[in-house]
Amino acid sequence: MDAPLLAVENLRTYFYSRAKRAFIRSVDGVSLGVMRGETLGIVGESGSGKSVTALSAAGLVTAGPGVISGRIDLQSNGSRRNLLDGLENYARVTEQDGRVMAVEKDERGWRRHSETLMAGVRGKEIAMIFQNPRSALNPYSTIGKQLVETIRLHTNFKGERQARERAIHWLERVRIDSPRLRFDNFPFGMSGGMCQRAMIAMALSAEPSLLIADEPTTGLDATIQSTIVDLLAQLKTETGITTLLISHDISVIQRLSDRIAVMYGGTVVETGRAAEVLAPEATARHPYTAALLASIPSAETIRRKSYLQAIEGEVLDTIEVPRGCRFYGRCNRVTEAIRGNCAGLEPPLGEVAPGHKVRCWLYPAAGKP
Amino acid sequence: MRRYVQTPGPIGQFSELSLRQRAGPLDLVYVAYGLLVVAVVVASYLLGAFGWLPHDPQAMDIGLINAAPFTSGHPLGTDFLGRDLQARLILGIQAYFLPGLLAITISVVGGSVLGILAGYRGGWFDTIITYFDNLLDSFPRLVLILLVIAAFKADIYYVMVVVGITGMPVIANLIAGKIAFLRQKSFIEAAHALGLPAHTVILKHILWLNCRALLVIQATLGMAEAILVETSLSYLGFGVQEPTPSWGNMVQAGANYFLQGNFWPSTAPALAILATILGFQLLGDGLNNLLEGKRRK
Amino acid sequence: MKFAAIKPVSRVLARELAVTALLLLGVSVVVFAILYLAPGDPLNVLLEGQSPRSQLALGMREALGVPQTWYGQYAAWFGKMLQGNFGNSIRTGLPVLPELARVGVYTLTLTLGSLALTLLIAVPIAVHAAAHGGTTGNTAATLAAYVLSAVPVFWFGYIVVYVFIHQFGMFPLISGTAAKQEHAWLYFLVPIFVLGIASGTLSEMIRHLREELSRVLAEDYIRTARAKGAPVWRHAFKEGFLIPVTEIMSAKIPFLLGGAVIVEQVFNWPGMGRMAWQAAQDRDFPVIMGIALVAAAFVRLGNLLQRVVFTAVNPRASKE
Amino acid sequence: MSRTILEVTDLRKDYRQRRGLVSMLTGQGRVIPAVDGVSFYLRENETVGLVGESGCGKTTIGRTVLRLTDASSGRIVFDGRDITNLSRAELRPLRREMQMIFQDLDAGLNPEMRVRDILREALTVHERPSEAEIAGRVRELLEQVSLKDSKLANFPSELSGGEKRRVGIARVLAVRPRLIVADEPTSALDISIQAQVVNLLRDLQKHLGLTYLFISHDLPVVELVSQKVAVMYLGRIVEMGLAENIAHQPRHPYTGILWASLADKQNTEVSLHARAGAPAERERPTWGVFDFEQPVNGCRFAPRCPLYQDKGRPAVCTDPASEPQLRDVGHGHVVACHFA
Repeated sequence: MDAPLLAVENLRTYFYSRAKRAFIRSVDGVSLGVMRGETLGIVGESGSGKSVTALSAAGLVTAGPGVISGRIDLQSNGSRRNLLDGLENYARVTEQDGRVMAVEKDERGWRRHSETLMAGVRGKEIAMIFQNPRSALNPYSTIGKQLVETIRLHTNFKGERQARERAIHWLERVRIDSPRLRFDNFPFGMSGGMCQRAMIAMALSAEPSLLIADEPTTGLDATIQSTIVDLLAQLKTETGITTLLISHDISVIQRLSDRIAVMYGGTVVETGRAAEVLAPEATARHPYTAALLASIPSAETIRRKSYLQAIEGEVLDTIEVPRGCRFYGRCNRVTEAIRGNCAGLEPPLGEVAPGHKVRCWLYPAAGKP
Repeated sequence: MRRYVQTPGPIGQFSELSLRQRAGPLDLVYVAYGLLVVAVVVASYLLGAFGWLPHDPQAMDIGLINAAPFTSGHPLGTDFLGRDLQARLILGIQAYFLPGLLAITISVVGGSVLGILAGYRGGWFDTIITYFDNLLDSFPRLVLILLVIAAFKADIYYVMVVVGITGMPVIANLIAGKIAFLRQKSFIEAAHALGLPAHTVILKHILWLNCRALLVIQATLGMAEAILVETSLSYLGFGVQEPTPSWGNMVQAGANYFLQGNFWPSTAPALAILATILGFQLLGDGLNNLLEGKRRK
Repeated sequence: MKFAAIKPVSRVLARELAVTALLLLGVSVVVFAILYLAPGDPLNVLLEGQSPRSQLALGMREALGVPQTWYGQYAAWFGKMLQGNFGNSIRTGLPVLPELARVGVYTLTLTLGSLALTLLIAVPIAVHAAAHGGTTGNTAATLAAYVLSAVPVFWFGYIVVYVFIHQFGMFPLISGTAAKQEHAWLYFLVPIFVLGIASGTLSEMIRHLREELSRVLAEDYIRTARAKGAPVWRHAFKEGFLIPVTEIMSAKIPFLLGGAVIVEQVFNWPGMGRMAWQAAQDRDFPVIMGIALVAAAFVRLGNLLQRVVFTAVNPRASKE
Repeated sequence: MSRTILEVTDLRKDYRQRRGLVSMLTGQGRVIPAVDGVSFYLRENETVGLVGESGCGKTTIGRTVLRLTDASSGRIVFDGRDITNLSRAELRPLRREMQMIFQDLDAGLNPEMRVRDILREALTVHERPSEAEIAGRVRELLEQVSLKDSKLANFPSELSGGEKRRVGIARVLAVRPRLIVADEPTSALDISIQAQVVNLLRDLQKHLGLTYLFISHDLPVVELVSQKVAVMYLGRIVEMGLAENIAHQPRHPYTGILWASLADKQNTEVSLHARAGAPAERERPTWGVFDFEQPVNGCRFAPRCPLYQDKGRPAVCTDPASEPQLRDVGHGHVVACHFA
């Protein structure tokens, strides 16, 4: 098997909350791999750490007190580079009982080093699209200018006219009607769906190896969401671009992903092939994944007008992480046999079928990671 | 290198955190200094009002003119006529204290009314009040005051009415902004839907619960403005006249001796102005960061 | 599409011009109201060039056809002003408007010069603070700006004057007549320096610029710029720098004009501020009235320029 | 069949866009018909779902029927009483009967008030209960929305999204309403919390006999909770009927598109093939909201309508004189389309 294009290993991203004087463990030991040509979908609720994982990979977490550790390996042009290489030299973390107690950080050095690591990667190798496309595009610049800027920065189309033609080509690829007119439009006055198309065009125009799509449909109307999902699906077959897709919307993830990672409380609780993880009749499945799927009204639920199977309790806040399984407090499938483990010991991510891993004590295989 | 520390023990709720933990370290220094200044000003005002002064502020000690601070009997020295500076500085507060209160009362009351009309009623009111604000902002305040002085008379209360009125737009805008924020959060509509009468919504929910911090802050900043205007005017000779002391006319009167090298008689009131205005401004900004800043995130 | 986008901009500019005219009309009403309400009948002095009413004067007024109602008086007064007749100074007897034009240049130099100086100090501090957060250096600079802003400008002027006399042996108090002396430029620069440093606008300017730039740097589209590897400054410039700078410049003009009254007094600078002071002393209301109107016009002009920049830069402005 | 609690007839709500002094004085300005002639009714203890894209006017309907904003024309009858032109004072006692759950989680939760005070205020708006009664009612409300006692001392900013929503519902229940307009009650919440809230709302309906006007763009949820569903497009109801009929046998092409877009996202193969080779999609800048430059000529859905294209652009669809009206196609199912 090939080495993955992007390999994330034991990624931890902590933020410091000034208000609470505590560290928020947004991402807490995540390992993932994205193979060349595939789409990996990360699904989870707010606070699960899915977006922060993506931002960490794109080197966009340089905010003051953020700390990142672990490895993010990017395979590009035959060589492999760790996007977090040497960053740990700029921060000293004091831990106690596995908890971060204090961080000393040379913020300027960190930022400078991070910029050096990401130079030539961000935008070029890794391109990104965001949620709320209308605010993600620069409102003071035309769509065309923003595209041309990207193209001239990252591709061989350096000339003004060449870049312009290329930009219009990309606007056509994302099926914006009358691209030559849209070229001179400001994002203001364009619909959300149109802005997201422009955003996608801008990301792809750099011809990146990896596209990170962070909640690409959030904040759009239902009918527009489906056209954007269509477009992404179509571009995927046309260009074969490797994608890391982040969404809270299971249907979007289901539609676009080859493989899926389900995140909860800063960790991956289940990962595997999309068809397997989300299959209606799946037997081996993390209780959280199961409950999440049951939260959405199914045809059956609607027909019988029965109650939804809600997950009790609140989404985990990642400041105080429980000692055992993170989902233990809300889990409805704890058996007496495993209760001790669930409460006191975090389960490892164990393989229950080839390529399908679950972080749960219910599955004996999980004991042997 | 910067250090971030997790609070030991269980992590508390936001409300359980002390004020000290919420604030930036400088804000507390600002506020502490500001409160100290306010206390000193109020105490000095009372001393002056009741005539409890360390010296007769008009008594001239010809043998001891331009005395340096810490001269026996005159802890802050004397001026060019041998008058005790400490007593005159304390008495100088009379010149701006009550007029300043008048000015901030006018701007707080007027600003609140305009702000509520603009934000709560909206529509016509909003447009008209915007124009009114722009109109007031067109005049340099000091020029408008000089116009009033020329047309009427050099009376500090006339001046403070002008200061009060020209201070209204800022407060009106802040309150209208606050209301717009609450409206955007469907807050006002929800109160109506519940059946709360309009006056409860305006007085209790908007003004008292959500705007009180803002009004205190603006009143504090308004006092700094009033002091600035009063001292400037008495410096220009339109305020309190010699021999009654005001910080502004003290600077002016001492200025002639200043150029001969006798700094103190004009520097002492100047430092008093500096320390006081700085105090009110830092108090306002510090409170703003403490009370309003927390809502930003 | 491009063509369609140009038309609304001109419409917005026309609107701004109309608003400016309307506000100037309002300014004249405010000034008129003050004069109308003032004791001693100053309006009549303006309208007919004679002093307080007596039976005789009333009769004469009728004969001269001077209007009695307030709106008639306003119309007459305003009509005269439109013809450039602001009346004559009571003290000197000279027509006000040419006098104002003569001294206005000095005030303009002083105000704009000090505005430039304040910006020169405020911008680096604000940009550094916004980009790097609160470092020791820029915290100290911000604190220093607070202190400077609270310094009474008249006293600060004396300090500077003192330093000049004792360090350079110069007496920069007669700047207007000093043009032929050595280091004439210094006589010009000292008052500008004093007003720029200590007018009380410095700390507000720093705060406004820092807050706006920080806000913009946290916007989604700046994150997009970083994600695509583009220089952040190129994207933050318009909203994070150009607009707030013009905004604060326009907002601070009235404060600087007010400060000019004092600084001109300290330095004997022959500008409008000093003239205003003199006029207030003498209750020379034709002059002070003229100054108030000219100053307000200046403020509105600054505001108009700011709106022009804003409209030109912000594609949304022309559509709203 | 239970009695009608709310009946809305030919409701219109125009927003007049006035900006600046000039348009204010001349009284000119654009008129935006946010709601353009809508009629429907609610029976006691039933739920009617109102669906449509953002900007279609569904929230405006909710606000207008509660008289939070005045209708431009039309009639609103609540429990047999015409409330269209009641004054504010006359409306106040009626507020206990009809309430609204707002989309914004913070609505009604004054950031400076503790949960206890928020509930106390709601309990004392319309009556003067004793302290003991208040305490009892607060406990009851907390139980109804399953919220812990310990939350009473919290400020809204200290609550999670789900808790805020529960407090907001408790606040509304405090006045014992009969009709609740629920405006996107779950859209600001996480999926797992959404299910909790949907269950809670259905529970409350069962136990308290509530009537809901359920406004949402979340189609499966609407289908689950509603007996009847109305589909809105640009200020008009284009189709209305029993929930299962609307979902599974839509007659209006727009309803079809709405439901298909949901299926689209989930179903990989079908739509990919269906869409492959489709022409560059035409997406208008003012997609789904009222467009001033394009006055309504005939059917307002025609510019987006696949049926219009398939039928070779029949003239009747764009004839200004024949805007399609709602007509009954059986079983109380009404559709506004020439070809339904």
